[in-house]
Amino acid sequence: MSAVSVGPEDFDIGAEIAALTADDREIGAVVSFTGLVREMTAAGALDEMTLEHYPGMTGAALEAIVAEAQERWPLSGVRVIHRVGPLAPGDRIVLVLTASRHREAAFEAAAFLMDYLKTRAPFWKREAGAHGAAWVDAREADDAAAARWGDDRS
Amino acid sequence: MSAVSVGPEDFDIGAEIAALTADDREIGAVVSFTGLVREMTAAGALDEMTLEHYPGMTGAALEAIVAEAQERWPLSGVRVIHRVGPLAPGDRIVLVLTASRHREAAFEAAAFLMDYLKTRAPFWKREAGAHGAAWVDAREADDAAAARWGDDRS
Amino acid sequence: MQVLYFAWLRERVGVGSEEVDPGPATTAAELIEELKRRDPRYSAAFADVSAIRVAVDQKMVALDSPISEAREVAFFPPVTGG
Amino acid sequence: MQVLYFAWLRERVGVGSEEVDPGPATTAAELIEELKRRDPRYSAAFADVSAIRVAVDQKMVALDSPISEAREVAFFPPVTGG
Repeated sequence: MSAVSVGPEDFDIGAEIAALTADDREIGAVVSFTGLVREMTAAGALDEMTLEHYPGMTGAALEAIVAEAQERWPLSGVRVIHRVGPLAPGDRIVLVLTASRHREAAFEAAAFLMDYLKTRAPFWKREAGAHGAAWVDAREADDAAAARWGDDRS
Repeated sequence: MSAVSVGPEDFDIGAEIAALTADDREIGAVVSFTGLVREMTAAGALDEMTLEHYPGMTGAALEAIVAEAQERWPLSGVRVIHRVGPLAPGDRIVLVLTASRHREAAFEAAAFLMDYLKTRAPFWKREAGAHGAAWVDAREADDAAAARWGDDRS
Repeated sequence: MQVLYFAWLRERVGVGSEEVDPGPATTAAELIEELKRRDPRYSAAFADVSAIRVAVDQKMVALDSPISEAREVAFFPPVTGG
Repeated sequence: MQVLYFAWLRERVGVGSEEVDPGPATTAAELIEELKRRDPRYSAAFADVSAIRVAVDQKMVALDSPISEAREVAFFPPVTGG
């Protein structure tokens, strides 16, 4: 199974963790990150969030981020799932899983994957509610979070 | 439901995450940490790991660690499950869940909970295999990990 | 070359992708200027170039990167996934 | 007072808990010395005091903490859960 999936389908966190850790008795630590659609935005209550992406590039961009995490930390397994299309408040958006012998690598790699995904993977969020619709602005905090890992972009 | 459970029973990560996030539309980030029994130890292959604990103290110690995490980060939910008794390679030992509006708080609080749990909660691991049985030594790396959050022990 | 637009850039340009002759433009930044000369839709879409990111052949690059050999150039706002 | 032992300390002492008269001991460290005087089992169990942690009334404290008011004193090696 590829480490990366992009599509409209929801995912099952428990099943994904089970698949990642099956048959490997040297995994001591598994970290999951799940991103969810929040209902309240700065503009008002959200009815729908739509995730647009760049289909020709998304898979390769996520694979590159995964490869970089695997280079930096001794990981037994990595899984990234990102949904696209229309989502409702409370819906799952993204799942990152990391497995390693010890917890430090699993925690750091999961945080790294999310920081890089937020700043390097071609997804865009559009929020719609009673107040109208708007594209979400990039957060400066996300750039700062990504920068802490050292920038290796050529 | 209490934030803390200690007992011999296994847990279902997906169900625990679902329970923690149900009916809260302001959660944007959920982090889980799962600790698993690794088969290979320094002494040889493991047949069984036994978790001993201090029943009169364990629950309160974990509740205190959870309370400290809630004081330090804006968390929408926290869950800690720790198993005791005999476990086999690949078995789940511990689950830590954190939920928050943004990922930084969820990641940091989960790492903090694990670091403090490893150094402040009264559990002891005993490993048994063909080579014999031995109590696991505390890792200096765990003390160092806990120290990075600042020591507030009086 | 094929030029793609995403998110609000796509909405302002009015199409998601189109075949474009880059003319004299040799970098992504020059292609933006060339498009702005051709039609006011692009002037509106690319009014604030600091808000524009570019990928050449599906790799994110700086705006001054060459496009002479490119088959596909994509323009979009800063990404907001995850 | 009730004195508890865990992990290898329990195995070396031979019991998980026992009622103990602390005698003249007023701190956890003094209680260890008192126990060592009473029986060689304790001398073996508490040979390396740097490897011993203590909880008084179910709170982890330093070895020089007072035990005069304590109902329950627990001795154990550094914890290894998680």
